Amino acid sequence: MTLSIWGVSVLLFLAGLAMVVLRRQLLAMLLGLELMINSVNIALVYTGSLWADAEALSAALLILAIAAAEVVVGLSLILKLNGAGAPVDSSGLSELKG
Amino acid sequence: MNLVPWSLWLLIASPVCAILAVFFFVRPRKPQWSHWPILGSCALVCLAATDLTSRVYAGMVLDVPVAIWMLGGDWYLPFGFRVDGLGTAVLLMVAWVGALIQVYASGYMKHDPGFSRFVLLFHLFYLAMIGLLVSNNFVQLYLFWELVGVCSYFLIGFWYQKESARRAALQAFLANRVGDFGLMLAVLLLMAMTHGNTSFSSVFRLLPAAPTEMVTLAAFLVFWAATAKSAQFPLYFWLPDAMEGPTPVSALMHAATMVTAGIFLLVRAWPLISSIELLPQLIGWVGAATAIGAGLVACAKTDLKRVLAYSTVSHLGIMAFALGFGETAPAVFHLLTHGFFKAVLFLCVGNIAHALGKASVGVDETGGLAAKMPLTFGCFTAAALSLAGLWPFAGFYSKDSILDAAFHQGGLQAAAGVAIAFLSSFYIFRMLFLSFLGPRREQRGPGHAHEGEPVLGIPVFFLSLGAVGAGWLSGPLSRLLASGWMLRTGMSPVPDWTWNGLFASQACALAGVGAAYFLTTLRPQWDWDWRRRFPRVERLLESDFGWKPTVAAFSALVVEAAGMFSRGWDTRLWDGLVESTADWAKRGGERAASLATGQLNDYLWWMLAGTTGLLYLVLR
Amino acid sequence: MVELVFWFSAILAVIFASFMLAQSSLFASSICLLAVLMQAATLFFLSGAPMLAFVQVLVYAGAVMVLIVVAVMASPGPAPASIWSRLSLPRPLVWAGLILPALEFALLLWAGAFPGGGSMGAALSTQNQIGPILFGPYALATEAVTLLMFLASLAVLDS
Amino acid sequence: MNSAAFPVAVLAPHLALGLGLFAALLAGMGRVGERPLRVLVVAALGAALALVWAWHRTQTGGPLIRSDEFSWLGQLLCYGGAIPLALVLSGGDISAALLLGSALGMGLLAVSGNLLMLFIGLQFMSLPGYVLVSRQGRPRSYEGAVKYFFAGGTASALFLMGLALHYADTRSLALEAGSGVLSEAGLALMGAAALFKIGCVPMHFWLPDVYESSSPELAGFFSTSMKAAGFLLLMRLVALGPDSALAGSLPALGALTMIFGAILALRQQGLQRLFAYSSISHAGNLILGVGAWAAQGARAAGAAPVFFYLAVYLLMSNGVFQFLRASSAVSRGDLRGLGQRDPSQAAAASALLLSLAGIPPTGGFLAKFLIFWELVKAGLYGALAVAGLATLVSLGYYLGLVRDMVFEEGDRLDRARQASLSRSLVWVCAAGALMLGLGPSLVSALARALGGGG
Amino acid sequence: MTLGWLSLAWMLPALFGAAAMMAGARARGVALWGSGLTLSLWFVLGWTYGLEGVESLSESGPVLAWGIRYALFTDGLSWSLCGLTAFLTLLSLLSSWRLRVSAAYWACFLWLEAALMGVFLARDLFLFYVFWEATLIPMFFIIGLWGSENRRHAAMKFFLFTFFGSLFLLLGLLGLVSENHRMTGGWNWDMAALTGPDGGMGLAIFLALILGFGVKVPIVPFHAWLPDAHTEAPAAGSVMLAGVMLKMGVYGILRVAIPAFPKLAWDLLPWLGLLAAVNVIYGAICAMAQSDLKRLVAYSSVSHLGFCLLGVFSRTPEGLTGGSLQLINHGLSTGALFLLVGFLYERAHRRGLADFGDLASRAPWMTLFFSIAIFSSIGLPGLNGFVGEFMSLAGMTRVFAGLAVAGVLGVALSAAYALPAYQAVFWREPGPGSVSAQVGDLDGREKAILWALTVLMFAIGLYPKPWLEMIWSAMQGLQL
Repeated sequence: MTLSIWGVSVLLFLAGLAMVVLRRQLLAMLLGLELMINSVNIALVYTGSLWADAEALSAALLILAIAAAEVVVGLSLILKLNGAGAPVDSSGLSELKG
Repeated sequence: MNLVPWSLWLLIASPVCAILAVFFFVRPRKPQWSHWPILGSCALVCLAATDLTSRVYAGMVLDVPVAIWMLGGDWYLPFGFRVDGLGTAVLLMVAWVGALIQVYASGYMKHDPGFSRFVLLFHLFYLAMIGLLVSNNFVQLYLFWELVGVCSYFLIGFWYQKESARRAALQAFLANRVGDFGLMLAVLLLMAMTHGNTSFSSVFRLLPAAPTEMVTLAAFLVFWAATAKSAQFPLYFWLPDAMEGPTPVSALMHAATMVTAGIFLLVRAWPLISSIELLPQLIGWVGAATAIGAGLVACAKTDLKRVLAYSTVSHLGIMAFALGFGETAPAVFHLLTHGFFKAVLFLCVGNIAHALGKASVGVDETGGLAAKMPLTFGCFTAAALSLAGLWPFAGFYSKDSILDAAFHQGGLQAAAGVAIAFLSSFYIFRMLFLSFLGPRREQRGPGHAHEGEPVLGIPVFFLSLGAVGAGWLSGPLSRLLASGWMLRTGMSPVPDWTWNGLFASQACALAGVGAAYFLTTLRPQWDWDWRRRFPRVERLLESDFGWKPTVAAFSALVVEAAGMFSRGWDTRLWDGLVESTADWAKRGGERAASLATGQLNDYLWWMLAGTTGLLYLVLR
Repeated sequence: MVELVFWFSAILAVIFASFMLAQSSLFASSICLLAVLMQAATLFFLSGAPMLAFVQVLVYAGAVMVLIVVAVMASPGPAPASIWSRLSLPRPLVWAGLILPALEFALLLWAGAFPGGGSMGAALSTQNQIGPILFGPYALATEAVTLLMFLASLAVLDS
Repeated sequence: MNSAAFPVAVLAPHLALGLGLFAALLAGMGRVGERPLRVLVVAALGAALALVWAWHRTQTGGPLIRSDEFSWLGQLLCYGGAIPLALVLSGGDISAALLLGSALGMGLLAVSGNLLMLFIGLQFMSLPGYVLVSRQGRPRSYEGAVKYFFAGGTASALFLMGLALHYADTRSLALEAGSGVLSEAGLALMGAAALFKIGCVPMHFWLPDVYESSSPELAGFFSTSMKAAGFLLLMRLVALGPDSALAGSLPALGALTMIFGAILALRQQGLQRLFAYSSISHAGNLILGVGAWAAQGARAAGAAPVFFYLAVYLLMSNGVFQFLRASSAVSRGDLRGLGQRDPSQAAAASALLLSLAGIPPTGGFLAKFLIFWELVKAGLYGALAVAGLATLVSLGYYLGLVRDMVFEEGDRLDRARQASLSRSLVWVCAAGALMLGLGPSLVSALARALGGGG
Repeated sequence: MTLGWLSLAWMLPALFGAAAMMAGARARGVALWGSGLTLSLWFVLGWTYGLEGVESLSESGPVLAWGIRYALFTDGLSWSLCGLTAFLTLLSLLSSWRLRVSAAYWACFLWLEAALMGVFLARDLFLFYVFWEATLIPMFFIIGLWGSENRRHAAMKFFLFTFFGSLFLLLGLLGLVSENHRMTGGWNWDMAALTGPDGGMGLAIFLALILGFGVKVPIVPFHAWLPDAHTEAPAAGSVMLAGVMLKMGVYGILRVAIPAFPKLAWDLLPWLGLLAAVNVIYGAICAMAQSDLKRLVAYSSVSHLGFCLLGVFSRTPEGLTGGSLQLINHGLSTGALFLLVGFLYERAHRRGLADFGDLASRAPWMTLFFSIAIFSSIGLPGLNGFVGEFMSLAGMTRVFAGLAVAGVLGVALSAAYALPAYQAVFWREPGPGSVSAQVGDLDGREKAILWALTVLMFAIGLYPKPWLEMIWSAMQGLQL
């Protein structure tokens, strides 16, 4: 049982990572970011509940809130970027290099 | 300190004070008077030398350290004087000949713009030569040895505007420097072997205990240094070119005194040289070869000073030849007499050049000078007779003692002795007849030549007296040389002349004179014809049997190799190495920068790779 | 029975995650993400933290996904030629970069270091502690998170 | 709000910053000008510094709090690093609030004794950072901000995974050492996030782009305070497992970072990008310091060289970036002949550059010397050799800049120099860097404070 | 911590440097006062206290960190080198009297003097290293700001190369102190009390130290910076660079490397001696091929420093004392040569051998001083060059005769590069592009400077005993 929960959370984490690394659209990458954080939450909640440790659960709750905050910042940055110039994706963002 | 006689102090102090006085006081104000203090110091030096010689003749031998020159912990280097028979004998000749030549020079160089510089340098050389003769240890001898070399450099190159004078000066100094390489290494080896001693007495005392192959090397290196300074075979090439200097310089340095320093060193270090069994023979053979070779070349030279230069090389060869079979006293005796008559010959050539108003005189510009310049002709003839070794003159006594010993050795040495006797009389009388007797068709004749002013004449006259009378002093000389001689076996006295020795040497000498007379006056054009008929022989003699071109080629090779080495090795390799490390960093930067593509996904991929690496380390 | 539901939602979550990765349109991807988060909520519920599950649904379904959908709608422009990023590294290296961590985690899981045992449905009582903890020992953390969310909102303003 | 849960003494500086934040926002509503806002921010930071200095010995405990020597020294560094930015802050009340927020985040991270608190601190200091970068109004600031956001987001996700793994092993979120492979894996992941923050080589790619896109003074803030906070996080994690894989890999990573940063900086033409890579190189040096500290058992007193280096680097980096702002030079060409145009600035900048290069008698040398000294004591000779090589390469561009400024002929002295606060800040930092060089005794006092009294 | 006389010795020039920096137009006067006062301080201290008294002036403050403390001391060797520094600084400042330069020029020289004094007085290794590197900064600016054509490249190359060397020195010092700690348990940075480990680690540290000091000496493979730095530096700069800064390397070897590894230095003697001999020959050969006067003198310095090394590595009493005295001699003769070349450059802005000719008739005083300096540098007995060279060679012959042969060959070669150059500049008639017309003779100031150097050259050459005794007192510990 434990293996499967942690297995799922790891798989979801890696899916999120793949999303962030492989996808071109910034929003897709943001989704990937969200997925990574939530996958950790699953593992944390399960392990916490195993030892009846409420701290883990409250931590999971706070992490949820932090993830939300992060999405807000991410979305605002992406929208400002699109607003500023032609809508561009991650591969287009390469003026800063060398 | 108190046992040092006043004359020894005066000997050194007076030239030093004279030089400083002239440099600081006379030269800035009255350059044309700068020779008076110098001549005064010459007089004092002659006085001191004579007094020292009489003391040594009376039996006094002085070897006293005066001060500590260098000091390093328990290692120290003394500064001291050694006054013994050998030293004072040569000192006497050097002092008097030097003084007279400096009187002559103050007249000869009066109208030269660099007069005070000349007089100063000349007197500095005089001081250096005297210092060399009275020093009591190798390093001090090396000090004056080098100082003499430097003075000869500045004096040969005195008229530095002339390209030939500049090249001659540099050649002379570098040749001497090659010799000094040998002497310095020898001194270092001797010091290493005798754990820190340098004075002659202590070194010779401790020599038997030293490893033999090191002693042989040191002895050979001392001989190597002597060949450079006394113009023996391998390193003699600088002396003929040294004639570029003013005539008094050639007279004093390159005839009478400086070049004899090499022979003086060999005799001074005779206990070291004689302890190696093969070395004296080697010195003898080199001496013989030099004497004969130089004699031959002298016969073919046209410039008067070049003839005398090669004659000096030849006579130095004779002295070395004498040393070859252990005849140290005759060698020193010949050194003294040669000093006198060679100085006279040079000064006469100087007068001729002065009269003709030219720096150097060729054979075809003179001819028939006897009438115009009787005093010079008289002195020249006396010196020529002495050089040829004809009976009553000084040259006979010293040369005969050497030839006599050579004949006793028999075989090859005897043949060499005969050849030397014949050649030396031939080339000097050829020069005499060509320049003084009736102008020939090829010669332009004396022109308005006339006897120079008295200051040039008187020194020549006194010197010619020495050239004539010096021979009769062989008895007192051998007694003088015996006192303070370092070898236990004592110094064999100068053998007086034997009848059959007399006949043999006079025969050769007269044969030489006859041949010279025949070829110059009876066949006046001969001296010019044979050059046309035997061009190859002329080229051979002109190039000193091919030795001068080889030396020139060798020095050019060294300079070129240094240039190539420096450009190739130093600039390209080391600098190249340094510059390459700089652009190695730049190239590395280029490749690394290519990774920073600016793509966000690449960055994230790299982050992932980094984390995977860390995790791998955990799981390992 | 609880096992069955658990396995069902776990597999469903993974499937939806892979769909999300492969979808070309952003809208579809976000919907798949919502589905995965809902499965996560069910897993919370199964792990004995129903309140958390409820909060998860509330926060994500309610607020976050709405924001994202609006953002997706707001960003105009034709769908780009390919949804994959132009990685300048060679293809095999990229895949290795992704496969290797998976293997490493698999090794971790296989190593069995994880705390096992225990029934799926833990006592409900633990979730009652959340409140006192959040405002007890974790008070500083809660304060900090609220201030963080406030600061995040500043990002939206552009003066 | 019982006092146990909220140790007032420890959190006083954070309160001050929080109040400052809200005051700034209120002032913003009242259309207050730039200058009063700057004064407010500096006052808040100053108050926080004073409170840290005054009360750092009073309380240590608290549920999520662990306030030991590391935390008060860390706070001093973080708040100190923000002051130069505060003095020249532009961007109105929002930027002021964001700056104070970020500083508050660093403070939280410094005093946290709990993994969750670490995560919150990490996010708390990063989010305002992303927004600050986007608000610079420079041509590519949005691009920089987005890159920074996604890189930072991924790093914090990794940190979270590490946290979960560590929790799975130690059953508690407290900052204690775990024994199993899981806790070491957790440490590794959390360490990766910390290494990202300080710009260690494989995770450094974001740093030059962000520094180039942000304004010089902001880059100064990032390179000093943010880096100090990153190192504080790294040292907390390494303290958990001195012989863990993370601690073991530090010397290699540090050496790689140093040489990589130096070589890349050598070819840069843009000055901000050059100093970004130079800050990566210095980070490599610090990583070596932490590696040597870990190799010698990670005792508290042993961390003195790292803290001294951070302090000197704070002055040097802020000084250099303020110089870039004062001279508004963009590429290396702009500096050519500055020696003639503006001798005093050129002199101060040269002093700073020589200190960055690590030439005695500057502070930079003493800092680098202490790190080399630790490497020798820890026996890490390979890393020492690479560090030496990197210092030599770094000399190439530091001296290159000095050469461009001082040796090239510029046009005559231009009188019309706008006397700005940055110019004096450059002098203050240069003087500070040189003074620190003269006092090895400072270092021993630091060591005593760390190891002994506390 | 009470600051004694020795601290004043290096702080005085530093303070005057700062004053000169502020003095603006009057910087020249302030600088002269500063260097003059330092020289007189050196002389007064030496005179009133005598050598033993000066050694008792050593001072050491409290331990700052890990055994590092502010400690100064002096003995025969370091006191004579301090004298040389003060003397040459005064002369080089006097020689650049007419240059139109900014106040920074004078300040840099005084700071350079302060750093050099510090190097020769430092007892604590950390302090030694700080002063050692601090000398680089003023020299970097002197070459870079007031040098000739491609001064920038030369300054960069000089700094990078010497820094490369001092990195090795740093690693060596750190290794030495940590190994010493491992052996004795206590932190000790005192130069005199440090003994290195033996075995592989000891060898590594010794080689690092020799490399670190060798770059400064310079030992041949690491001399690439020297010709450029000397050619491009201003005249006064090259006097300081050749006159004093090259000596820091040999001083370091004498003071740090040999006392810490006495046995190892003896075992490695053949290799170290070989390095020195290569230095002598290599420098002479490269000098022969130079067409620029300054580069020629620079390469001759490489050859002369080779003699110092020969003497020092022989570890015999006469070798050590002779080698150390050669440091002073080389300072005087090369200082004089660089000053003369500087005066030539000041008048005609050219340094090539082909650019001059027949200066003997145009500038007799310059010819006199140049010939004395050139003959002192090729080791004419009676002048100071010979004393140092002969004692070094005497020392090395006793230990390893083969290397002494190379040394004596170097003496012979020195004439081969010096005299052709002398003739090209002073005797040869002016070539087509020559600028001899612009060269006037020396004026009073320049003559006074060169008289000071020439008198010293003769004094050491003819009666070196007092100097040798002073240096010997410092050499007791080093001999084998």
